[in-house]
Amino acid sequence: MGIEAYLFVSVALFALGIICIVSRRNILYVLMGIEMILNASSINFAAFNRFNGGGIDGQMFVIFIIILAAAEAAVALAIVLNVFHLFHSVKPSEADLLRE
Amino acid sequence: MSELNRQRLFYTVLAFLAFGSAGKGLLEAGVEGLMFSIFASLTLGGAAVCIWERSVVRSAFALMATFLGVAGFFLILGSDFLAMAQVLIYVGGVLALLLFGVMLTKPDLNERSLPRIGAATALIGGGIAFLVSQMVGVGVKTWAMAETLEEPTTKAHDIGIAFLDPKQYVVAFELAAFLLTVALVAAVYIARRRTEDFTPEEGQV
Amino acid sequence: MLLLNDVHTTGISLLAPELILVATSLLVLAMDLIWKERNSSRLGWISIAGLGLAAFVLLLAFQKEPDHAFGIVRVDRFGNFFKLFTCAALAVVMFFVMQDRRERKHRIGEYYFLLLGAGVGIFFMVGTNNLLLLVLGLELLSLASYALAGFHKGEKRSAEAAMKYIVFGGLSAGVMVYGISLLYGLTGTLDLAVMASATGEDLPRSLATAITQSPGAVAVAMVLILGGFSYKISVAPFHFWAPDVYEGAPTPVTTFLAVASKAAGFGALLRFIAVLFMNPDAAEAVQDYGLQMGSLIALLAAVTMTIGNLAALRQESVKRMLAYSSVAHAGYILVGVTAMNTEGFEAAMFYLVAYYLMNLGAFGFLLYFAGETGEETYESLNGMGRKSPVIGVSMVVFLVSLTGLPPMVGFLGKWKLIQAIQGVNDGQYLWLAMCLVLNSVVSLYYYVRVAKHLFLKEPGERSLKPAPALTGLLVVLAVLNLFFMLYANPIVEWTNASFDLVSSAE
Amino acid sequence: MPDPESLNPLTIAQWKWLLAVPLIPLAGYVIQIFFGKHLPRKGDWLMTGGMFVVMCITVTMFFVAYGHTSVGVDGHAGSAFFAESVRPGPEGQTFSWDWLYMSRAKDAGLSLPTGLMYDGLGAAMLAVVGIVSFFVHLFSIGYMQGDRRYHIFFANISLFTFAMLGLVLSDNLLFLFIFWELMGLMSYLLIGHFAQDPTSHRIKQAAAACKKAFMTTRVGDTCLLFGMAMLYFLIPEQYNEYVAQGLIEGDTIAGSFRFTDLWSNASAIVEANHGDYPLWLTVAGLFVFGGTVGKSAQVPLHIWLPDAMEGPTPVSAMIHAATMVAAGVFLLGRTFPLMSPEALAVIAAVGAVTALFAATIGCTVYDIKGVLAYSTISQLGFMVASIGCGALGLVAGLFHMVTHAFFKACLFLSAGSVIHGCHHEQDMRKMGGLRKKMPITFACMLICTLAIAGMPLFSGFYSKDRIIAAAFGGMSLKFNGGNFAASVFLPVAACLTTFYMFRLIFMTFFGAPRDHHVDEHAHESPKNMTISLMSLAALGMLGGYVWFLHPLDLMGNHGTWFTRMVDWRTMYPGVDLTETNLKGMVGGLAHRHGTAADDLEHFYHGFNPHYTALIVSIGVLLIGVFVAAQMYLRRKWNPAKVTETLGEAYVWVENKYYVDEVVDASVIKGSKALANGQRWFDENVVDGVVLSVGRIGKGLGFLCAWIDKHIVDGIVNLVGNLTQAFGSAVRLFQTGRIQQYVSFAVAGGILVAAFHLLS
Repeated sequence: MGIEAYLFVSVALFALGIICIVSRRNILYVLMGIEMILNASSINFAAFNRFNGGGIDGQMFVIFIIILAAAEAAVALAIVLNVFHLFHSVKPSEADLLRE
Repeated sequence: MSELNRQRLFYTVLAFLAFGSAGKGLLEAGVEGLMFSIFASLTLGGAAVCIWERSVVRSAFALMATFLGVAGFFLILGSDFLAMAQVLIYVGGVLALLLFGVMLTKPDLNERSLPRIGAATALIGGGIAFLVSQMVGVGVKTWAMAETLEEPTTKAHDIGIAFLDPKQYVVAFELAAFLLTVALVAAVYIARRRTEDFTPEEGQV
Repeated sequence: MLLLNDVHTTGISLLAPELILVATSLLVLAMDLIWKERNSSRLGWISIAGLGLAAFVLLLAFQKEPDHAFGIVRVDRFGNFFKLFTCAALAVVMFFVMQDRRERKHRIGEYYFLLLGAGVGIFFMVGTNNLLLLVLGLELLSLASYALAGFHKGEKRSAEAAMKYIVFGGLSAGVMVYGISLLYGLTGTLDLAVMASATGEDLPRSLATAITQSPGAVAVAMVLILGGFSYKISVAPFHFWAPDVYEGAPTPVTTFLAVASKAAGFGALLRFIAVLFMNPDAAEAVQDYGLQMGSLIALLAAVTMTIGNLAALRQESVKRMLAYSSVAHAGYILVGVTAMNTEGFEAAMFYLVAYYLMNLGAFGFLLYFAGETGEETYESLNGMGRKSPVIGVSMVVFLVSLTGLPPMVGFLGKWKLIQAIQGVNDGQYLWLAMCLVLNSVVSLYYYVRVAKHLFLKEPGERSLKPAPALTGLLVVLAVLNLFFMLYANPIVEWTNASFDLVSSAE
Repeated sequence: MPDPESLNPLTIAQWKWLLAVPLIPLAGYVIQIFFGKHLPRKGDWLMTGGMFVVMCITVTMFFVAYGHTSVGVDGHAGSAFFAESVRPGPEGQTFSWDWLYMSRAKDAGLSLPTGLMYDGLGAAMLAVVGIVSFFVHLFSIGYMQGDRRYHIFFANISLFTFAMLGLVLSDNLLFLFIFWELMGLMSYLLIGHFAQDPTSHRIKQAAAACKKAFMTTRVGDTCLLFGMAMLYFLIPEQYNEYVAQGLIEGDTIAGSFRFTDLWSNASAIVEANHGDYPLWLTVAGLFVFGGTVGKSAQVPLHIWLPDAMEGPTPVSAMIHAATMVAAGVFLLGRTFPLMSPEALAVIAAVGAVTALFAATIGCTVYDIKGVLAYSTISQLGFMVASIGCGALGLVAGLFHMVTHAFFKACLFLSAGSVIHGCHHEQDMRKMGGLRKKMPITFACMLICTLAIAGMPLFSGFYSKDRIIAAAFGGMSLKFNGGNFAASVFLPVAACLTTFYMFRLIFMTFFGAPRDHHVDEHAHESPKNMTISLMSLAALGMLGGYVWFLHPLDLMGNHGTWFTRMVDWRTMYPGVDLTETNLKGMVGGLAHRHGTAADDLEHFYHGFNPHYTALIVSIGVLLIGVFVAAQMYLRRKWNPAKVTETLGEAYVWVENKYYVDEVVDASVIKGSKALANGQRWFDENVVDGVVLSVGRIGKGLGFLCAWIDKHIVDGIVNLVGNLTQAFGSAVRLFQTGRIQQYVSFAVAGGILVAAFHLLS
């Protein structure tokens, strides 16, 4: 399989992630979409690492992406719980005090 | 078409696509192709189901399929350590965290998601398709990379050395540690509930 | 391998400022657990002392030649500039925290810890050519900022701000990482300097080859990475979060986001562009591509400043007005980036310093009045200038400076930007200079409005409590605004000396 | 032209000490203005301590500079001291900074470099300012005790000192002007000190006085600004023209404010012009002198200075001794090579008239500070007239500026001590017999009175003697109005000086107490005040000639410390004064002895005006003391009868020659009349024309109005509405819903990418 196949998968995953963020009316889906995007770039890194003749940079980046995703998920979830506690809703569109 | 029928149709199409691509992969590139097709189907199918599903819990489990599919990619790309980390941290950690979120919040059961998904897919999909056409280069070998690959040489051992080698990633490693500390403190601070943090009128509206 | 050999000792000494910040932050966290107090400034002073120590070490290291530490950290005067800037901004922000009565009811230790953590992130973000470390630093900054924006966790607006920030920030981080993955795929390295090196030995491909062979992929990667930076510096069309988050976040945090975080974003962006595209030895294709990026950035700059100013016109909340104005200022600074030459980048850095002086003052003013009146609208300022003339006059100084009128340093900043842009490519960007001037005229309207409410409206019943320390800081900032207009050379020389990315790129 | 080696004899460390001199009071000001109220003792110790440091530095640096000089043989110039921080020194050391430059390259575009200049004159002046300022600060601690705006007073007086120190150290005219203006502003604030104090009973007078001082000196400042502009633009123009003509060798030059550039360029122009000053240079010089007229209170802009007595007495001491008025004379010292002989004649005339004019008024005033104020104007007239008399007088005038600073500061502080002791009574007619109650004040005041009167061995003698000698010398060299006025008026003014000063002494300290109430309360001032008095009195006595330098040379024939440091032959490096400035002065003599300088030397030695001057000055001293004693001490001559004898003349003098009234009637009333006339013209002539034109244009107007209303307004409104509408449209995107933001951002990102890909 050539690199284009992997690229296709990663781009598709990237697009799905953005669609997920934009379309679902639940803040948790936004978090899931972000995970998808990060996974898409993970695929890229791993694939490019392999196809560019080995080395270690790409793999290292993937590991750090995983760490970042975990950290971000933790903070995001705390914030989401706080918002839910205050607004009694998981809809991002309900929290629109700040606008215009 | 009823909601149920639409869902059935969606899953049927997905399954068809998955089997089709798997078969095509087997025909074109042998076992590796088959593996690739399976993992691609798992990844993209999981993501599609995740977006499509009404229930948050099911979506979260569909996302697990995506994560596992990506882990599979890591495997066939020769990065077994990555695959392991992906399964452990993503599936075991991040997804569990998301599930906690699902359980701690009250999902909105009246969400009608289909029309919005359709519109968003059409718009964003169109835009991204344009970008991809530019990026991958239709008909031109813009990437010019090897078609067949040698055996991967990097092992988990090398990754461990790279983490601690003062000429490679030790700073990034330590910074990641500090980042996790900050994230932990931040998450704990935000999530910790104490009565004195909330004046009565602010907390209850 | 873990013994303290030469690599470790020199590396550690080069990383001393970062280590000092980390140590200070951990000390603050520990002391907070031990003291468990709320109404004390002790932790704040510890933090400021740590920042001062770091700044001192940075000042000592200013004359040193650029160097690498631990392979991926780059220690040079450019990074030094932004690190010093960060120290100064953080110190003022912490001072604001100590001054703001509304912060007192919250546990304050985490506040300083998160600010210092964000500072560490900025230090690594502006001090590396390695994209991995850049992303890590950026994420550290972002994570701390998310929590800071939602620091008033019992308040709806603060919580909402944090949510919006993390959604937008997470998306942007993902987008940027994706772009970086493409760039990595195209060149096979994560190091910007290696990527840009003309020969491109030891690489699958150099940037020049990538640009000629797959221009589409490079363009997409660049746009995605630029998107990540644009979010950080709130450039259109990635600015939508900024007004909401700025308004909802606690005022000291808003100050931090508007000044330190934005400057850090600019620091990383300037380094990214300068190292990749402005190396005089770079291949022609790379330099041409840099100019093409310049025209893209010009468009972004024009759109950003216009949107920021026009939206600021119709705000009722001073804080929100300042938020939009900070968006507009990001557009102004981008003008310097557009020039794609040394002079333009130095002008942008100069403008950042001016921006520091005037924006910190404006936010300090807001902090004072919002703390006194509990409101942030124009109406709440009515006649306050007459009741508190020193602060009122200082605010007028900041407003004049923000508008970019003489005799304040803001004028000099805009002047330098226009001077840098007017000669580029035979006046290709004259329209941008015009746009900048027109936007300044528009901005006059809403800045003057603050002064009008302060001095020309009848004052209400409310009396003001004096805040001598804050007043002193504002007066010092106002005097500096004037002073650096009259005697700008220290800053000019500092910025000129600090921009050492192009000449010394190995 | 001295060799470049000697141009920068100071080390970098010494330059830094010099830079600290103005910065210490500035830092003190900043601290004081913000935190002074909260400091213990309201911060007076801080400012005074700072000034003490400044004094130490200036005096130390003075001796460093003094050590670089040596005395010449037979009155010829020895080696001079001149240092300029911008000029590279022997090791290539510089200590300078560019005040303003805009582009990346320092040389391109607008560049205004500045640096420090420290020469003999600057060293002397800096030390004087440092010393006097410190003692005034020290004195103020006692004198201003209990003032409501105590801390503000200290802050302001510190900034005032800063301005003067900066002015002395400036190496270019522009910075001198900046500090000059700053000093004007500070004098405004300080003279009006009591105007801000609601409990003061002299609010209105103080407010009027500070306004008057500010506005009057502003006239002079405007002149100075004109002069600066002329020098900046015309000197390079003329110079480059001469270069083009081959009259001057070398490169063309650009405009500059630096003194060294101004001197050498101007003298090169004069040399190329066969030793004649071009007319524009004379005009420029007179404009610059206009600044001096305002700042140094020369006729007719002297009117602000007597009113400035409304300020607190320490401020008066500062203004009259070391800072404000001295700045004008200092400016003349700095710009002397630019002054043509014609301009010098005007300067001499103005100075001489001022000296006599103010001295006569001083005889009639009863306010103790008023006498001193007019005496200051008179002494300034001496200095200016002396500088107007040419090169020898230049040094004498500057010397007098230095000695005068000491004894006038002491006199003012003594007067302040008297006023303080008498519970703020200023009228001399209510004093008397204070000698025993205030012995220290009396002794100090007597010493300084002797100094100002020109008693031999007191400092004033050495400078005043030289001034009169210079006037005589200039007169016999070349007759012109200025020299004539100087040589006639100055001795008379000196005589009157003695008279009114002793009148002050006799009325205040001798005789029987006149006012019971005042006498009862009179007491000696506290220690910190008397220490200042005694120190300054000592300097007033010894400052002119420090005996230990040449113990047996009481006449100062081998040069005093000042003439050793400041010599007209060497004080302007790059300028050969003998060939430029002096040629016009000795023109009539046609160089009998070689150069003009030789003529001058020969003439002075042949004529030796010193002895004449010595006899004259001792003579006038004795006359003045005798008359004063007869009238006010021994009461042989009744002052009232004298007044009656003088008749109308006395009334004129008593009313200060009606200058204030004249100014009021001419300038102020004139402006009003002019305004009225213009109004009449406006109402009757212009309106008539306008009306008729208007009627014709009315029809046209309707058309225009229609266009305006329907088209122009439409466009303006459209633009405004569009802006607002666009603003609203921008706000429309800010829906508050985060997912919509993300959508917009993604859409925008795709557009950006498309633009980038397709462009």
